[in-house]
Amino acid sequence: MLDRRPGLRVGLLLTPPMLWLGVAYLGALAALLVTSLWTQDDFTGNIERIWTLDNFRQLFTVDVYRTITLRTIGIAALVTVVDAVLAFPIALYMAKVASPRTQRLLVIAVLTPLWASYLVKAYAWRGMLSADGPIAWIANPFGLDTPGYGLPAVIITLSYLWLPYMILPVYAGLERVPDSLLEASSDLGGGSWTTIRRVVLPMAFPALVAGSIFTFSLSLGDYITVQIVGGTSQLLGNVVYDNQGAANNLPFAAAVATVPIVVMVVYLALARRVGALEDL
Amino acid sequence: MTATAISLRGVSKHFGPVRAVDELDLEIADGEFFSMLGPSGSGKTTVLRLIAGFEDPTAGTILLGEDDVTRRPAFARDVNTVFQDYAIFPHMTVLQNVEYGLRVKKVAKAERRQRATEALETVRLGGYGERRPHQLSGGQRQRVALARALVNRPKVLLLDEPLGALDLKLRREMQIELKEIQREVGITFVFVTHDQEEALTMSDRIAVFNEGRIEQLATPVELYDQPASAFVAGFVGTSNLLHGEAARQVVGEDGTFVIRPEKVGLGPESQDVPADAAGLCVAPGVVREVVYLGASTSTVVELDAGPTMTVSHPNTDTTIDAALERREQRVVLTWRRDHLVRLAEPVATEKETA
Amino acid sequence: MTATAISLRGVSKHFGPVRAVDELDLEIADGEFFSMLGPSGSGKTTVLRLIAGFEDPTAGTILLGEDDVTRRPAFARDVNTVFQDYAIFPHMTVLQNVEYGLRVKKVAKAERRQRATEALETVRLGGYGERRPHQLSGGQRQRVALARALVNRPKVLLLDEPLGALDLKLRREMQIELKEIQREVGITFVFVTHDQEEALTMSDRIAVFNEGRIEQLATPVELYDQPASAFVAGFVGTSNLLHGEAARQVVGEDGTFVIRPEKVGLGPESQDVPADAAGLCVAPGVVREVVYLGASTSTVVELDAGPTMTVSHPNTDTTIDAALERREQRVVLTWRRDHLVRLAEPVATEKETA
Amino acid sequence: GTSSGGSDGGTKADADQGGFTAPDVPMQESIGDPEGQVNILAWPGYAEDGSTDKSIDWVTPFEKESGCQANVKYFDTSDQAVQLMKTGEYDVVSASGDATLRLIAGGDVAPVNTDLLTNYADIAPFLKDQKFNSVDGQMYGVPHGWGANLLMYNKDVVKPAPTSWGAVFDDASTYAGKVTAYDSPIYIADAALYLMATQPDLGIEDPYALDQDQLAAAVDLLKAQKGNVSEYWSNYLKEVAAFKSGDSVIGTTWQVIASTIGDSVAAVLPEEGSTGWSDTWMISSEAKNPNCGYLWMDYITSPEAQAQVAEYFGEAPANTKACDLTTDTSFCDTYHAEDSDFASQIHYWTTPISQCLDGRTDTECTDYGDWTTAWTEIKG
Amino acid sequence: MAQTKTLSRGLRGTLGAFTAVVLVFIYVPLLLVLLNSFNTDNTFGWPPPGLTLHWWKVAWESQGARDALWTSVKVACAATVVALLLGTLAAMALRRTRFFGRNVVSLLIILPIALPGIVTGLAFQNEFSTILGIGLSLWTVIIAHATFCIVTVFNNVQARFQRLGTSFEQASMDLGAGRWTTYRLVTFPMLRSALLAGALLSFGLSFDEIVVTTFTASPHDQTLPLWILNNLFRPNQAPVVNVVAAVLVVLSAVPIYLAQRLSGSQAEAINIP
Ligand SMILES: Nc1ncnc2c1ncn2[C@@H]1O[C@H](COP(=O)(O)OP(=O)(O)OP(=O)(O)O)[C@@H](O)[C@H]1O
Ligand SMILES: Nc1ncnc2c1ncn2[C@@H]1O[C@H](COP(=O)(O)OP(=O)(O)OP(=O)(O)O)[C@@H](O)[C@H]1O
Ligand SMILES: [Mg+2]
Ligand SMILES: [Mg+2]
Repeated sequence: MLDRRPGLRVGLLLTPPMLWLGVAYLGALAALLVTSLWTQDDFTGNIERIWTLDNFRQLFTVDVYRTITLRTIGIAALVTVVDAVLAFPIALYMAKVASPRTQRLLVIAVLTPLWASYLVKAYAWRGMLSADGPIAWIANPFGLDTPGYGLPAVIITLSYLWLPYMILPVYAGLERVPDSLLEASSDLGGGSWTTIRRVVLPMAFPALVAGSIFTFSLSLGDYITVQIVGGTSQLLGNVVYDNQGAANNLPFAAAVATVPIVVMVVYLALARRVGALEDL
Repeated sequence: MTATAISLRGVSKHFGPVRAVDELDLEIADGEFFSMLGPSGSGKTTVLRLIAGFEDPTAGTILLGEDDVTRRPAFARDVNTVFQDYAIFPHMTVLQNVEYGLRVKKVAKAERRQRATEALETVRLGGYGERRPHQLSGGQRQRVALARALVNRPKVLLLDEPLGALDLKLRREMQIELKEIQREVGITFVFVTHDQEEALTMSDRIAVFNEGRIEQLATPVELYDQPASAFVAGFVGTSNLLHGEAARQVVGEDGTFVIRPEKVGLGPESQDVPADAAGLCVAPGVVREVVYLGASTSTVVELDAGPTMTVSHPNTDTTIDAALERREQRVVLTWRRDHLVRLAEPVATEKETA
Repeated sequence: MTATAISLRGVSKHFGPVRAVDELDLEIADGEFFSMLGPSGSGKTTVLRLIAGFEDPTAGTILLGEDDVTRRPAFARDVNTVFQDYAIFPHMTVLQNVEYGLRVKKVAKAERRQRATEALETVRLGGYGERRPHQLSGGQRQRVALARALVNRPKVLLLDEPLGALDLKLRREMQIELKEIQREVGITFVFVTHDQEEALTMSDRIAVFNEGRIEQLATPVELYDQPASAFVAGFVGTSNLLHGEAARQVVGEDGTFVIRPEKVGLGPESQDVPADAAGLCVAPGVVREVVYLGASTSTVVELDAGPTMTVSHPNTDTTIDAALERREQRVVLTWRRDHLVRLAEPVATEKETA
Repeated sequence: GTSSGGSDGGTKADADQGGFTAPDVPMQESIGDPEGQVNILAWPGYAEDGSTDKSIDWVTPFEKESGCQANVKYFDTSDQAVQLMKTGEYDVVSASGDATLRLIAGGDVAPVNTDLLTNYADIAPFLKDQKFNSVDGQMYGVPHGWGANLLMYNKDVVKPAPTSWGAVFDDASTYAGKVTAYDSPIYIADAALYLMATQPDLGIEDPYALDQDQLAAAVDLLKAQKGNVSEYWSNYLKEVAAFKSGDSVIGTTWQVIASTIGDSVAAVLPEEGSTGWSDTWMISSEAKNPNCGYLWMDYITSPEAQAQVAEYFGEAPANTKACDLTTDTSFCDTYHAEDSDFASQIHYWTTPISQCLDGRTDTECTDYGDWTTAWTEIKG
Repeated sequence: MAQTKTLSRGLRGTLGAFTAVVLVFIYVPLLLVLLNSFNTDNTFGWPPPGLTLHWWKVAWESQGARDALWTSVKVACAATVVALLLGTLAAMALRRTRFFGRNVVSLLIILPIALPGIVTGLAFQNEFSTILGIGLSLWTVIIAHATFCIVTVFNNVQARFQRLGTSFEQASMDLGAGRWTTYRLVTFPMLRSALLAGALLSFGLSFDEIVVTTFTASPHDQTLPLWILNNLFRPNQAPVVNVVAAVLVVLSAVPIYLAQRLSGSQAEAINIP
């Protein structure tokens, strides 16, 4: 009877994941948003269930939050662009140039760093970027210097950390582009660059957007890397963390947390329009 | 038509142990409609891809006109391809697909729009410019691929089974259309097909491929009437093969002979045939099967001499019922001796008689 | 052959606005070789999928034998399908593929191995059992699909263009093979094709589909000789259509008429024809095109009365050169009045004359 | 209960002692049978069980001795500690002064019955009954250890040796881009401390009691400093690495960091005095394992444990008897463990609240929330 | 597949060189980690003053690291199993249906990975301890991890379904196999490599997760990243952490390699996220 009632079957299949995500996860998010409308005793850190928009008022009126939000979005965007620029040629090489054997090795090579701890990698970059680190060591003889700790370091480190999350979807996306399309372009007189610009890139674009969801969202919420290599800078994640983990102001933290939520929901909505969600 | 459009000289292409193309020599004349016919895996597509520049030959030289293009990339060769799997760009509209070649050649927008629209009309897709490829049927996609290639007015157009997915009616129409287009634009067509009738209908010359080599290269008439081998005889049209003892008995000579079904007459046994007179061959037998083909009827006769022969007659006067009545009856087959084709090579192990 | 294998009663299938199948009534007899012929998108595959149980009809009832199976899932119907895209399981060997149906029916290992091996031999893939599907050519895959279905000895076998990807030679061989298999096992074949010759050759009865409906359901001979509509006449074989003014001039009557190319005689203008005598139609014209088809030659003649007509003659005696010489010359066409088929409906907007 | 106030029942009260009345939380009267386990919330290094380094282990002896299995969770900042204590998952916590009052006021911790702790008597007197660990003379915990936020500099680079916090504030530009500072709102107190000495007309009495204007002055000072700061440090490793590599040459530090880096740096107590921390073991008001909790508090303040912790962590032990047990005999001297003069120059971290901790009643002070916001603005 | 002649020789060379450079960029920091695990000094420094095996010995003897590793493996396995189950179910449900909520469902599945970990962690912690009042435990970590792992399985399975179409299952049912038999003999084997890829990524995501874990772990439970976090801030432990990280990198190549091997054709196998 399941065969005759597709609706029922879909319902049965969908119930467990939807219970899990809809109730456990969405419920948690909803509770968080509700919390953002409460207030908190600054001293004891106890939440007082008084409805108020004060948190949002503060968020929107104090300049520094706007600055931080824009900076964070800017960094996330930059990291995404850097990763896209780095990932696309590699993915293209893997999907369309490398022999099957090399392809296999490259996939391993790209996946492996994911297993090294995030923290360790961030600290490794701290070492790399240090005034007496390898980068300075190599750059100094050429009259150059390490970028030091600060926003450039944050961008470098985040790009490094999330690069595999960009390479893999783009690679998968390029694999799905039939060779005959490249050949058709070439056949019609398109040189390598034209083919890449007019055929490969547009077709890989959803995959790039899919990858960017990872790089963008991971950067948007990061607060640890900034602490490690960010010098004096702070991002939205730090504000959330400082207010929750540190200042213990859960309602305000929740209010700040709505910013990345809104940004990501908008981002996802845009991504969906280019069909990227299917490609993730 | 004297100039040469394409020359392959000693071209081979090996994929690991597979010799997809094996020391091929081929000259295709300017403006010619050239077909490549052959069973699946015989290397037709590979030859096309070598000409287009998608594969590097393992050995040999490829010339387009006078130019050695062996090492030249695909985009620098003045040939266009209609792909076996269409290869329509899914992210562009039909019009954008057709415009693509002009666009990368920096043709002005107005002109390329106009030429693309014309090309679409040529392939009867006038109003389809704004559609997306996924909104088209298989046949329509193939026609888009055709328009996309034609719009560039290349010296040579390579077509890899462009009509394979169409139904017979549409295919026939497209055959005529293609042929007309080719005459109009006067460009060289290199056409891959595994449909012999298609090849016979359309081509100036046909190369029959087998295992990476050309078995015979000839005009349609030559190919059909004078097949060079049993393989060609069997692949191009239906053919009856006589050899060994059967040949001795029926033809009266040693050797391997081919006779086409439509050249064989069929009469009742009672009929009086002037045996061996007037250069006629005569062979009695029993009708085993009668197949109605609409325009014609095929009759399969088991000869007393051993082999079965297929005889074909147009359904002009005889009704199919009369033909069916002959089933399991004894008949006499007759054909003119000069319609027999003697094959050079022995038939070896092949058992093709159908 | 009196029992009914499959009945469709008022079956419709709509995909959104598309009426893929439109109120279809159909009875297919036990042991029959039943073909569905029609252009792309006319609903053939959909009917097959309805019978197999992959689609639920929007309306109507489907019976297998006496049983109403409308709501029964695919696996509980005693039919097997050879899919248009083969659907060979890529993760199993050829043998495992063929064994699959027996395996899920819990047939003992030894028996199923034996039956699978036999089935593979039937489709001439004796030594291929251990191969993986990706090591096979298109034609071989189709034969695996056939063996996989046949091995279950179903009451009904549904075949969706099973020979579509094969070259003509192999296709002809497989046609004969299929027909033989069908006779041997005596099961009902429901065969989808868009190749009219294939349908005519193999079928007991043929349904011609157009836009989700059956235009004509008849035996091959009826279909060819007595097409019910211009659509059928045009789709099954080449046909010449005469209507309106041309019909009045040539036939001498109002109405729409069809005459098949092979029924038309062609002679020089000088030839003296007893006009209208002995039930003959006569029409003078100019030869516009001569197409060599190997076994026959098609001549396209533009009648003085207006329309063009295609005439087909077997290449029995005439050489092709003689035929080619006729190009652009005046000729006279003649045919027997009783070979003319008068169509019931008017031709409406259709312009099919090819 | 012995809770001191209570009649007015509010969480905010008179400013003269800690600024508030603690909620009424009962105090434990005796230690019963151990529950078999205890959940400990500690600064990293306060409760080592040998899992990181086999030789560093004072938890295992406790487990053997008491029969309580110790589950340890570490936190990075006081704020996190407060946050985690609110979950009620933990029995005891090593709270710094900037957390203690918040925990007390929030009713998250219970008063500690010091009579039940055998080692309490040996704790340095200057650590007992402080503003940050007691309310109305009722101890809410047992002191664990303390330290100062010293001024550290790279001896090769920074010359002459600085003696004032001015080196990282008004004179910070001398070492622009090589200055470091602690990454927490509480660092505002360091600026306030400096202003207290250099700009008396601001009227800062207590670096943790700043009114709007005083806070604004501190914020300005810190904003000016930021231009010269290479990075804010929040953990041990970061600062050690930064000084070793030369990314930072001067800034606030802990003694342990200076000792780890070695001779290339020096750590001094500047003339203005310094901020500092004093950690207190407190017990949760919702402790599920109160008996083991008391056993732990007693154990961890024993001379043996104190010596090990102090040396491993790098701070002055609260139990002065520990000084005889350290492997490095000069340890207590280095850390000024018994030096009450030194200790008196330290303004221990405590949480700023709106009632001014310095006793002013004519104005509202800025609370920790304001400081957090201010800190966010300073970092920009 | 691969090695298309369409791209010019020069471009192919350039792409290869670029790939090599980026691989260097990827691996140099990891080599630095490895090198520092032999560093006599206990902080990152360049060049290292001397080399020693001391940290490897300490790491080898570190019960805490071993326990944390085991905890992480448990969490990652459990989260992966849940993700496999829920992700596959969701992919199967959305496969052929075009019902109105389809987009909502796929958005919901993507949301946990798309929202920053700090939001997810905060939300879960708030839910578990404040709203539901259930204590934090390994289970809460697993629940949180599984939530953001579902998407990896879901996407892989969905992509595979899309590529396969439905005809294989129809062929199976046509040959008399019921739904379950079809799943067992046809669907599952053809999904296997997609599931494997999804599981691998899911395992990796969970294994290295720190933010959400920080918020949802109870004091008894220390996953490896938490252990690393704690130890990085502790005197003399940074080099030990480097050892652990180096070992992890090397060990991780094994499951990835095996996964690719097992899945047979590698073109099929690695449709990672
Ligand atoms: N890229 C390749 N790698 C390995 N073998 C190949 C490749 N391309 C073609 N082949 C092999 O070369 C031979 C010729 O293939 P080709 O595609 O030219 O045949 P074809 O005549 O076009 O057949 P069809 O009619 O089926 O299209 C076949 O045996 C095929 O398996
Ligand atoms: N799943 C589907 N969803 C929407 N439309 C469909 C679907 N399946 C078939 N159709 C439409 O139904 C019509 C009939 O399709 P069907 O596949 O039965 O044609 P067909 O006769 O088998 O054609 P072909 O010869 O090309 O295989 C077509 O217009 C097709 O686009
Ligand atoms: Mg081919
Ligand atoms: Mg179909």
